[in-house]
Amino acid sequence: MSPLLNPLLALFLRDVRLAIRVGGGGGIGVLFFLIVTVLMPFAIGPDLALLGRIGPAILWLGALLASLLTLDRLFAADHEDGSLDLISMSETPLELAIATKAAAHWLTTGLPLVIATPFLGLFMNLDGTASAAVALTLLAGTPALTFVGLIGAALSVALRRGGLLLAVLVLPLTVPVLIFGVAASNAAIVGPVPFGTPFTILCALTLVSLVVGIFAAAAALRQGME
Amino acid sequence: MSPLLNPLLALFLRDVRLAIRVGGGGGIGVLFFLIVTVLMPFAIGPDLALLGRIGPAILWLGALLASLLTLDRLFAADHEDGSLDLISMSETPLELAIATKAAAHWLTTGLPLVIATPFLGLFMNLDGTASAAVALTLLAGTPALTFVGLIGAALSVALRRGGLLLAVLVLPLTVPVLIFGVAASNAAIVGPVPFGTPFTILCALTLVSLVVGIFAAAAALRQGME
Amino acid sequence: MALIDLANPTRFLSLARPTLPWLAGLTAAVFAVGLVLTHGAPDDYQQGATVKIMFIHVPSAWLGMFGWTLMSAAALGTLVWRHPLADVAAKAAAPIGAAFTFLCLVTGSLWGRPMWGTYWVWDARLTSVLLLFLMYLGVIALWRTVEDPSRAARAAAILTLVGAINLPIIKWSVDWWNTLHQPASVVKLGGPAIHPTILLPLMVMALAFTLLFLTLHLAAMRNEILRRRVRTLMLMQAQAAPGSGS
Amino acid sequence: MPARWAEMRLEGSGLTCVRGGREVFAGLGFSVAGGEALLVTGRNGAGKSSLLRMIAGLVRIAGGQFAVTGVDAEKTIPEQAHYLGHLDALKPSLTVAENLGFWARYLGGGAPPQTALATVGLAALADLPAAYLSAGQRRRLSIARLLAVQRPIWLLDEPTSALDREAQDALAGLMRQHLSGGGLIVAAAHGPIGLERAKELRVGADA
Amino acid sequence: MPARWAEMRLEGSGLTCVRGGREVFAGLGFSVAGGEALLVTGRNGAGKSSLLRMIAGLVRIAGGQFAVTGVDAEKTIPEQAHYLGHLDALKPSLTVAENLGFWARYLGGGAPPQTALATVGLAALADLPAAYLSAGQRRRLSIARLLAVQRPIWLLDEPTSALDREAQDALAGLMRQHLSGGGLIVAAAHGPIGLERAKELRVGADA
Ligand code: HEM
Ligand SMILES: Nc1ncnc2c1ncn2[C@@H]1O[C@H](COP(=O)(O)OP(=O)(O)OP(=O)(O)O)[C@@H](O)[C@H]1O
Ligand SMILES: Nc1ncnc2c1ncn2[C@@H]1O[C@H](COP(=O)(O)OP(=O)(O)OP(=O)(O)O)[C@@H](O)[C@H]1O
Ligand SMILES: [Mg+2]
Ligand SMILES: [Mg+2]
Repeated sequence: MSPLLNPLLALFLRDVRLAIRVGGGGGIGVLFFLIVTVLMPFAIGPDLALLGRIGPAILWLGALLASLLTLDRLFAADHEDGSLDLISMSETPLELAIATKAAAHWLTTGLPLVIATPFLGLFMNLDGTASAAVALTLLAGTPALTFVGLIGAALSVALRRGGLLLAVLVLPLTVPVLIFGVAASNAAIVGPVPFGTPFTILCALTLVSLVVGIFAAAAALRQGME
Repeated sequence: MSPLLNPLLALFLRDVRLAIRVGGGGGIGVLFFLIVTVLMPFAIGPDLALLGRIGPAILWLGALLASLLTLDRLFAADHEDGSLDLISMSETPLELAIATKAAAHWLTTGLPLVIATPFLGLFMNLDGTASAAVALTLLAGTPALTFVGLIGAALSVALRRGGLLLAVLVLPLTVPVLIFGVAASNAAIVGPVPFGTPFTILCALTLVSLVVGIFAAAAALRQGME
Repeated sequence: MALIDLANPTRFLSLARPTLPWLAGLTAAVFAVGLVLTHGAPDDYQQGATVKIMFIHVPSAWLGMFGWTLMSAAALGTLVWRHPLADVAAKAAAPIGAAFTFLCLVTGSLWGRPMWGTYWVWDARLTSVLLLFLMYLGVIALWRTVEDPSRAARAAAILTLVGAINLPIIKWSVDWWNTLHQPASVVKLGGPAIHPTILLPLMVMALAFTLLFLTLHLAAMRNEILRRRVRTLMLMQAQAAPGSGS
Repeated sequence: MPARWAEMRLEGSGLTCVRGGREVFAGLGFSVAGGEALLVTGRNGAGKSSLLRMIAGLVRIAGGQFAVTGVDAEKTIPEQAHYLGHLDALKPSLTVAENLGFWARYLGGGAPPQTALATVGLAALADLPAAYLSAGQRRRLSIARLLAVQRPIWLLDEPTSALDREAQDALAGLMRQHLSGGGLIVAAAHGPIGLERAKELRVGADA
Repeated sequence: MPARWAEMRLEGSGLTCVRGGREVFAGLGFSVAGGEALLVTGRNGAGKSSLLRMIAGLVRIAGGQFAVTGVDAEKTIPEQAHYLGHLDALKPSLTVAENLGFWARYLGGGAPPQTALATVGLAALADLPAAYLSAGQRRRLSIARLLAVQRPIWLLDEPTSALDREAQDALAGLMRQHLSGGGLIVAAAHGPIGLERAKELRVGADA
């Protein structure tokens, strides 16, 4: 195997393995998503029409919070046990290592959210098309959340502070993703805009956040290393 | 001063001081509340009538998340630096120490949420009465969130795992508080139930969670001490 | 702390000390002129005297945005040149920019009450200002939670630059969002081109606000430098004291 | 120093310690009287720290028991003991004086904190946030806690770590003073800690 | 061992280290050739660990510079160095073999991990999760990393800590072998670490 791919594959497999074994990763994220989404009807009341109308919004918000709040240990854990030191001493560029970790995080946290969405759609009184539309937009949009969240995760290493601070820093940055994600879902459900327009923008946002997220996170980690 | 009150006062002052100085405590909680509440309209859409209708629910959910997510370090910080060892070696009963810490947490996190509510009510298109009703129910209900959250905070010390796990453990327990909190607010705003009925139940829930939360947290801490 | 680190700030302090009173005086003078001109400006035939809110509202909106621009420039200084004064400039600008943004929000919603019948609508422009304000709060929280200023400076610089990229995206997405759901239900002023009787006082007030921003910023920078010196002295005291291991 | 400590005696018998599901030691016994010091030694992982934490009530007693006589019968052993472990129980954002003051008030202080700070040589740093302290200074602040609150039993886990020569001598002086006042000390250490006539308890059968 | 290391030389000159806004040391210089070991000594807080981390590229160089000659010119110093610090870079939920295997693959492994595990005496524990290891065993696993991936420069921060007598001797053997193969070692230590003819670099002017 190529001398660059082999280390990255090793890192990817390790992160996926850790997420599965520890159980703290993907599982907790989906559970949080589930609980937050199910809490909404309790708060809003059992008005099915209303729930159906704001269902996509609620699913997106839940996914947003679940993605960001599971991200805070992404680099912090590697920093605290010294792995980050060794990772930065290898020939593999830090940017690629970060992208690999992000991919593993998305696979173990983002993707389960997408898969859980159709089931949660039932609670929200969404029909098949609507659920599928939300799931599709989440499939396109959760990577953007992960990549934007990377910046916060890297900052929280530099700051030696995690948890809510990360969410507070990153949430305003995710507003565009949220807007176009919900807009695309609604476009597919009720119109009048064609689904394609906001969906294309959503995909473009994901690509932008991929680049910005990875480079900003690498910069933050390098700066934080002291 | 009485030999029991003096240590508790010292603990209370210390915790308040820490929350104010570090800035990571109360301030971040309110900021998170603010951001989560402001995010809702982005997801749901700028429909003022709809926002006004689900405004109390959104404010309650935001306060719920902000309370619980700031709680995870309540005992963990004291555990990690060894303070908890010394606290458990004093003559002051652990239950009283826990209650004192909860009071300090509520004062620095819960109360600011209550104070911020009327301002956020403006964004949610709530009128004066509605904002006041939500603030009042939060005043009565946030202590319940803190006390229920205590259990999660103590468990997260025992399990050496923080963050989202706490939220996942505790969120289901907070459902009754959420239901009656929103119900009381809505009763005050649109009726038809009189405000008093759900509000009384909310206060009762707070009292119950006070007792249950403190004793369960003390038990969890004792078990976790090994 | 190395002496080199203090060299630059020292020169800055010796420049700031004589400049500050003059700048403050100039600010007061321009404000006085501006207030007189504002008083002389005609009331709007539709809005009455409330139109005068504009003389505070518009300059504070501009300066709220100016604050982030300044912080972004300082962030480049921090990351690229590692200039200690850039850290200080960025940290000092954040609360001031946030204050002007807040002022814009407050005056805007006070104005909105008579104009639109409500304090707040989820209009595109208002919403993007609100997000700017929230991002200011995030940066301030970041500065406050981190003990070591140079560490905080670099983290805040990265966040500021990412925010600078994101702000236009927010603005544009919010435009799109709002027009999708609520086309043109929001009343906007603007209408006819602004009359010179209003434009002149507005410009003078904008100048006064800019001077106020600069005065506050200079003072805040000075305070921050002094605060860091106290911290350095404390650290040196700890190093020199018994039991420091030295 | 109060005379009531003179007749004190701390005993442990048949002690078993289980950590993480593994038995660390079993059937351990010891006895220390007021004015005496017990030095707990043994290889790494033998269970020295665990024994101290058992006395302090911080690790569950899997078997055996402790008994203390000659002191305030209403208080448990942990309530009469000082525990100085690897963690400092300091809050970085509080000043040195605030940190010590808190513990003095919480644990029911004796001597005024200022005196204790002066004794450990930190008087000049009283208003400095604890974040700025070096490892040795943090350790000194922990020792000040032993002085600010009077308790008859001192449980010290490697007390000389991070201390420089001079501070080690000062600590030895404080320990001797505590012993001559009738107090007792149980200390875990890998080497000598400056107490000449201490009994030794070896934990861990082999090595 | 590859012959290309024979002519290696690592030099540092005029090094200044600033941590947390304080200058830790300034104007430090040293030079080590392949086959040589440099022992960094000094009191607590003098900056020994900081110097090692500077070489490893983990702490910013506030002044001065490093130069390395005689090795692969395309790689930076950190990419040619092993750093063994206080942290083990182990994931508790992965097994011993998985932990070592990951680092071997990520850093571009040489010898098969099994051999390295056998050398440090952990072969029997290969399938145990790292969470169950004692401090000494964790340290041995870190040392196995030095063997599983071949790099010419070893940066060792108090390498003997947590090791028992026998493991210390084994480590000394490994270090001698590395030196005789033309590698170089920079080690920070408070006492002897079993290398007789090591140069010494004292950090911190006084004491
Ligand atoms: C909280 C609510 C409001 C916010 C956040 C807000 C924000 C802003 C901002 C950011 C600008 C500067 C735009 C630029 O120059 O690029 C601005 C300008 C202006 N605003 Fe507001 N505004 C608010 C409410 C209002 C209201 C209620 C009115 C009057 C009906 C108003 C009238 C104006 C006018 C006349 C200008 C200057 C014209 C221009 O340069 O476009 N604003 N506002
Ligand atoms: N928190 C814990 N959970 C589970 N096992 C533990 C824990 N702490 C220590 N142990 C185990 O208990 C045993 C005794 O540990 P202890 O810390 O008492 O040893 P020690 O004699 O103090 O060693 P040292 O000389 O390193 O200080 C060790 O085998 C260790 O692995
Ligand atoms: N992460 C850090 N941030 C700020 N200052 C630090 C940090 N780590 C260490 N220092 C400071 O840098 C100085 C040197 O620390 P270093 O760890 O290099 O010392 P050392 O010689 O390795 O000491 P020891 O013998 O205790 O290992 C100390 O004064 C310490 O307080
Ligand atoms: Mg020990
Ligand atoms: Mg060191």
